[in-house]
Amino acid sequence: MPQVRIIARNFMDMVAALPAMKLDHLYQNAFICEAILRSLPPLAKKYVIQMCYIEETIPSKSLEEWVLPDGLSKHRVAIDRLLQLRIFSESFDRSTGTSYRLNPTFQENLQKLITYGAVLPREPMPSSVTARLPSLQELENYAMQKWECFLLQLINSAQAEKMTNISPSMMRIFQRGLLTQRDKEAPRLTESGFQFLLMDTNAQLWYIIREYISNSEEIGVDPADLISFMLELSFHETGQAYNMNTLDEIQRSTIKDLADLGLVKLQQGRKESWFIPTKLATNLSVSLTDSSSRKEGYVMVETNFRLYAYSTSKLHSEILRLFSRVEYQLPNLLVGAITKESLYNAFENGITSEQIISFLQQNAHPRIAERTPSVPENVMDQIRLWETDLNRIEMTPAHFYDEFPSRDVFEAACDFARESGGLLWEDSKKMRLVVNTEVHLQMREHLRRQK
Amino acid sequence: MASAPSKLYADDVSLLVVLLDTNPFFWSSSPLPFSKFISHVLAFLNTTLRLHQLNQVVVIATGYNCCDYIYDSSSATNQSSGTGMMPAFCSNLLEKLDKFVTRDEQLEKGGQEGGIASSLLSGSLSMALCYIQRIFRSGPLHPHPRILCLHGSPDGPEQYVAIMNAIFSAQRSMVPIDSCYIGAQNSAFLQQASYITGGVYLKPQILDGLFQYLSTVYATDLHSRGSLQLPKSVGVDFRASCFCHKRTIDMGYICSVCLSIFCMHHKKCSTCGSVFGQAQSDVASTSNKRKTPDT
Amino acid sequence: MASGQVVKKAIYKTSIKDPGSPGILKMSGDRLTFRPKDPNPAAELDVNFETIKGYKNTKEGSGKPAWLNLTNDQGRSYIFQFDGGYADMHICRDFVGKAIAKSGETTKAAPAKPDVIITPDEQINREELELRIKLLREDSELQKLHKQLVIGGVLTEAEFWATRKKLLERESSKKQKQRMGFKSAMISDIKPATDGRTNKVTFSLTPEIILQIFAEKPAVHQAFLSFVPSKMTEKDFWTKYFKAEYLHSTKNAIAAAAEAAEDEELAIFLKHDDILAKEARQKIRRVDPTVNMEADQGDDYLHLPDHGIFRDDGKEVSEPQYELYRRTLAHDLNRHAAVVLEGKSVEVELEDTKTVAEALARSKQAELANADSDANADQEQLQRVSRMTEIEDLQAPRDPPLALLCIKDPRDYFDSQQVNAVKILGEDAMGTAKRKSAANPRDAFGSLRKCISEVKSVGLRDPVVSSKDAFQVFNALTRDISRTKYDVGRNSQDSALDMLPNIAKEQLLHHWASIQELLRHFWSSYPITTSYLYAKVTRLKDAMSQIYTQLEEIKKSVPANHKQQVSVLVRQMHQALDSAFQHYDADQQKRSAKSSQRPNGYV
Amino acid sequence: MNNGDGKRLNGEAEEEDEDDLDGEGREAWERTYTDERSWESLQEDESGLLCPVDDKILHHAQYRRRLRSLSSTTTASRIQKGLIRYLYIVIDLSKAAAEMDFKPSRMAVVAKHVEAFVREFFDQNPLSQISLVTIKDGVAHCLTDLGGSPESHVKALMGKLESSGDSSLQNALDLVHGYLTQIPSYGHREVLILYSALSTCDPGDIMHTIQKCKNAKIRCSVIGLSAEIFICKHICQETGGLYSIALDESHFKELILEHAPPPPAIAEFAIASLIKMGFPQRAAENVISICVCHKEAKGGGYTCPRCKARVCELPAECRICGLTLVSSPHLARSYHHLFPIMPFEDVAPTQHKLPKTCFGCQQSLLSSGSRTTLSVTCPKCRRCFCFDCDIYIHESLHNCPGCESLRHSKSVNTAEA
Repeated sequence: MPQVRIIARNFMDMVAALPAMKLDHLYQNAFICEAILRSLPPLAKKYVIQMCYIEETIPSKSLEEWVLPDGLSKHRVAIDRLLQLRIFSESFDRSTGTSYRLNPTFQENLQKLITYGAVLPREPMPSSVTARLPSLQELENYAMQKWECFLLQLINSAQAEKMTNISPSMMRIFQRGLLTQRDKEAPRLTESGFQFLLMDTNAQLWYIIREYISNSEEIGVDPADLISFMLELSFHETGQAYNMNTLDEIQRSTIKDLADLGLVKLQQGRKESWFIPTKLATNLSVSLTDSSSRKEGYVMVETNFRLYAYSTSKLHSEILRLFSRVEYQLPNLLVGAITKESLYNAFENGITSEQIISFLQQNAHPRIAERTPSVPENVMDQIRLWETDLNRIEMTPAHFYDEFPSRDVFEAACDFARESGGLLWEDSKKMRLVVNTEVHLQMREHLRRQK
Repeated sequence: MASAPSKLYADDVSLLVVLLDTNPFFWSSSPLPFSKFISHVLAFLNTTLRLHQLNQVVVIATGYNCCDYIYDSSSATNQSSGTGMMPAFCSNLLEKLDKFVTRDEQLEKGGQEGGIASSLLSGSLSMALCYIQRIFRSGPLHPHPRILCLHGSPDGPEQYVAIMNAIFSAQRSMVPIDSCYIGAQNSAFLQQASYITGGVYLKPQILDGLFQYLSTVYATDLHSRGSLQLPKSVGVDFRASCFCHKRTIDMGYICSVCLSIFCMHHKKCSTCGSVFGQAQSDVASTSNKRKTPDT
Repeated sequence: MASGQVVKKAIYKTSIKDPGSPGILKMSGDRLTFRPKDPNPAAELDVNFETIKGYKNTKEGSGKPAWLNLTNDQGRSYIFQFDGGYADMHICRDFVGKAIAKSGETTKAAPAKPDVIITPDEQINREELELRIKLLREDSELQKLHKQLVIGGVLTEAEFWATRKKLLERESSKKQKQRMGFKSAMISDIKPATDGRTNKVTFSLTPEIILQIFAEKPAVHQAFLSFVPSKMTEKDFWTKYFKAEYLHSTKNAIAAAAEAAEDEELAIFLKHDDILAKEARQKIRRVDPTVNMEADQGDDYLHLPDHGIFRDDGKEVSEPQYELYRRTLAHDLNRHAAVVLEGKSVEVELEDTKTVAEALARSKQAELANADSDANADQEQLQRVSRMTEIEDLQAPRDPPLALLCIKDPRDYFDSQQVNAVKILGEDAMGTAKRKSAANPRDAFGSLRKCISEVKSVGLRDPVVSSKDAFQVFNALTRDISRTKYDVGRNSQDSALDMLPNIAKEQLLHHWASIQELLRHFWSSYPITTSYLYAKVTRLKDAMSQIYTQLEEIKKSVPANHKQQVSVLVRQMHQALDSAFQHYDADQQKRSAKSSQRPNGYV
Repeated sequence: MNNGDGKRLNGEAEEEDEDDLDGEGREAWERTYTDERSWESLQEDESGLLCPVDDKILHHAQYRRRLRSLSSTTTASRIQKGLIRYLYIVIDLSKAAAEMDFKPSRMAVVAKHVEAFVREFFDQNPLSQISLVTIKDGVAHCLTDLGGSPESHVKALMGKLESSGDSSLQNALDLVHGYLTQIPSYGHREVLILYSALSTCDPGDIMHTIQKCKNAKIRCSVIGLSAEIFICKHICQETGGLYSIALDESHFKELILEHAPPPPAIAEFAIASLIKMGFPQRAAENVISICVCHKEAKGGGYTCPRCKARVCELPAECRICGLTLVSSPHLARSYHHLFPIMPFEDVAPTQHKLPKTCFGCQQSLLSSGSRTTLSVTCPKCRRCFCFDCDIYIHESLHNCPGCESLRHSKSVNTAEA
């Protein structure tokens, strides 16, 4: 279904998509190596590790020896991935068949990583300079709230409020895909925009970052640099302050943009200014698989279509409003109901039933999260049914005739309509019929001729 | 709730509990010097942590007089940046280890008999299992735990029952016990442990390649083990040997009270001192004449 | 061997005590005859097997002389003591067995398999035979086995079936042997089925119910015995009875009284049951003295408002002369409870009322008989009752003492493992020899700490492993893996049998089955305590020794491509047989050694 | 109607819940909550926010469990246990078993937990055997013969789940007695009756049967699902068994699981004797042979050392020569019954010299916020443990990490062991 899903999967695909030159260039950076390593599928990780210190080439046969019959597909995926990322270089010779070897730069960096650990290009600033840094908790809240307010921006803008404090560069990103701004009227969310709202945070994050990068590409910034910078950023320690001066021009501007999203927190000291990476930033290099990405949920759905959301966040309530009717709102509890109407306008916004359901499941309150299904079947079914309802009725433009002078005229008309395959409905008693528009003209002709 | 920390889990996120044998009497006589050994191990731990930012490593020292946790990546703070000499966590691990060894020495009462004394494997094993239980309790989403015994000391007979208990408990909660034995002769304990819990038992031949062993075999996360063939632990011979002459038997007499094994019929159980009724052999046969196998 | 005749010298007794009269027992075809040595008409015997229903015989080694005890359909029994000892007895017994079976089949014209010979040893009854035959018919494999072993004379019928008790039971369990207790549902709950129009009501009776009625209402029982059929037919007995019941259910004591006045039989049902009353009085004597039986107005809650039992409501006529005709639910309940508790004591199959009544009567007699006979039992029951009714808080906790356990040294448990675990790994001898540890504690700990600090200062070695080592290790491991893989790959999970051609498979399985059977008997007959077992074992041994050759044939017969597998399978069977023979020989030697002084190996 | 004055709405919401509750005809979704009425434990913090329900309940449950394990272990300090048990589980399938007071029905619940029990049982007593018996229409049937494989029992039981008629303790006991008298003397004979009915309809005097069982050294235990019945209690007292009544499903589960660990051996019953057993070796994968269990020619499996017959798994009794076949781990599984660990003692949270973390799992023992986390300590090694560890240690691990990780305490251990 929604294209958004597919592209937002993982940030690493993007890296993989880079041209060979750039990749090799990237591998100069230990952090990228680590990030890449993390992003690999489990088997691939193992292969890399076990070849980390081997300089000879390993015949593919000896790798396959280890693979159990039902692991073969996984094995191939892993190998392909490694080749695609140029971590493995393939070579072939008569005797041993194809054999692999680790990309030397990558290998070297990896070894360094293992024996010496990773060293950041910049040291965290001494606490003497930075008076008091926000605690991790504060920082997290900050990031959360930042991110949410950014999402709110999206929604509200859809509700025809003017965009506040989002930098134009960010704005431009939304323009790509999420929002459509026709001249004059206020920007409104596109379908993918709505879907975007229902994705989990990391997917959203990656989506934005991708957009950001490809966007900056247009301005003429080398995406490779950006990527490496962001990955590097993701390894900075959350809560530590890093001096802005250590950044170059582009990076600084990037940091500013990222600050809008809450990936970093900017602070201004007496003379220096510094940035503090938040959890969101570290998530950039997170490898993600389907079973993964779980937040503590907050939604409970009951078989009577009631929906309780234990949450204080404005965003959550907004998102829930996308497809449910909110009945009460307590300080930290929101009681709503999923109704036909509420769902219909969700569907109109291009949100699919599956997305809604998966959203409900992903955000199920821990109390019911362990139940299966976390969302009652009847609710799920009903949601799907209502969606299909929409597709059930089809409209055909048509014309309605009545007050025929005589029955035989009526009969004739019917026959004519039938022959021309345009007869939709007839009532011989009252002498009425409905024909669809194509036939309308000929029909008129026909009737004229009758006169 | 709203401000709950978002945790992400991939299938291959794993909790690795490493039981580090720090029995000084063993190391002082081991061909592989402890310094080498530890650097191999540290490197391995580091890689494990690097593989997934949610991977978790816990190290428990199996001492001669006591056992204790010496590293827990989940509680440890700064992990990212290193001092440049070695990965950050290593230094404080070594710190702890040093303290531990000192404490271990203080507890030493001396008077250890000839031959290399065993270290307290049963203790560290039990602790590891407790820790893993805690992880299980932590909720539906937890890393997949496994135990890795890096052991060298010979088995301590007096620990047998305890270790067996631990093994079965591990088996019940499906925690594989990998064991990498660097001692002189194979360890019956660890063989059984790995065999019963479905872990891997290895006795590295090339000790300098230890890291390679670790990274090739023991680095494999539980998820990938489904699709990989790991070294089969040597089929353990499950025949028992009798208490009286210590010879391996394939048929013997079991004391119904204390389950001790004898190769011939005794009047009185040497282990629990209970006196036996008449020889069970004929009772058995008559009983199975009555008890009738259905064909 | 089914036909032909048997002639043995034997002593014929009419009862166990009877010294009996020596003579010739001759069995032939369908009858058995006995001619005493000294002409004694009383001892003359000529019985048709038709009439013989079953028989017992003294167990071998039981020390008793060899007796065969035939019982005929009148329950009369002929006992023969054989001079030839058990050997003769067995022969005759088998003969009789077959004869009975035959006659049984002929009489019951059941299409029994001709080759089924039934020679049971304990009391044997018809349906068991039926069962066996049935089993054989259903299970072709079993039948093959049976043909080969029993008809082949390797096993006696009895032995063959002894190992299959379970099978038999499972079959026979369909008709269950346990007796059911009384239903806890009350008979008074049998509601009359009324057809709306007429005020005629119909009660439906089953022997079950009748029995219950009799049990609960001795008076009715009495009445039945005395009236039916002499005074009235069973039918109108019951109609009367239910009429009475009906009156009760209407709770109209006056009406009841009226009815009773004009019909004295009816009266019996309506009046209080005096037999019950008597029993009640007896019971009261038995009751645990600690229980307070005194009751006064204060205890009578029945008349308090909203007490009592719903079913007894309605106009409580309290005129004394009607008192006789009132029966409260309380009575019924108590009586019913009593009957249910003392359980059902009638063995007869419930078919018709008469028998039921008589049976019940008989059992009643019996009860009475032993009731007054064992007053002491009565006494101890009394004690039990009193103990049971004791207030539990006052009872001392009666947990029996527990057996104590003292384990001397848990180390032993380990040794039971370690020894071999180490051994099997082909340890080199010097490996197991404990290497003397270098140093005293201080140095040991010292050196360890030195290592640590060294690492701390220097950091990890770089590279951790040399590429050479790494590569070497990796290859070593890979080689290891591929080896194990090869092994695993070799054994396919599906049964190797299915790959064999059918005939070979059939044969194999059959032989295997028979071997199993033989072995089972072989092993189960150890240790050999009686000459009988000894004989059996020898028989089995011979039978087994024949199988070897057969196995060889199979091996030859199979096509070359399967030879290997088959030979493997066959080898397994050989091993099994061999082990049996070894055991046999070992046992032989023991026994000969033991019995050198005694004439033959066993008593 | 959305965001208004929080407090008022709050009140409203609760009223709402109220009448949901009182509404007689319960909706499906209501019923899902009636068992744990989550809203009753709803709490507000000072600012009127609904705060998450804390798991006190859970803690109490654990505590109860713990006490139970205590009481069971204190007596069991150093006494013989019935390590080789022959247990008949008698399941009452009289019409009372169809009662719906346990959801969905008594027998369903019983069946469910019997399954769990059977598995647990074989895990704890690898050398023991179980057989299932059902009572129906006043008659007892033997559902499965004594055997060592959980699957077969479970399957048989699940097949046979319909109820009818009265139930008869006497018939059941007679049947079982008949079977149990056949088993060798070293086996501990036990009956576990899961009794739904409130009455027993017996063909004769049950007292005699009880005496018979007592003489045959059969230990009868009863778990009642309805109410306490005199006769059951009597049976248990006479034969030294346990009698307990299940309050609800979870309680029933606990009760039945209490029977998994081997019972203490009663002095007069306990006959020590030597049992002949075989320790077969696993055959190589490529040596195929026809196994006695399913007549299939397979590699692997174990070969009886006496008669060379092939069985597929252990423990088992050789079908040919009747030799009991086990592997040494099977024996080892039972060892912990011989060396039970001491129950731990409570530590008053007030004591200040408490260590910060649980020795076992490193969990913090500091009282977090309102709830004071309780902790316990091992009487021998004086280590402190958190609650969860305590339970785990006593119910699954069976040895104390503290004692195990101290050399000298160990020497003490072996000395007095």
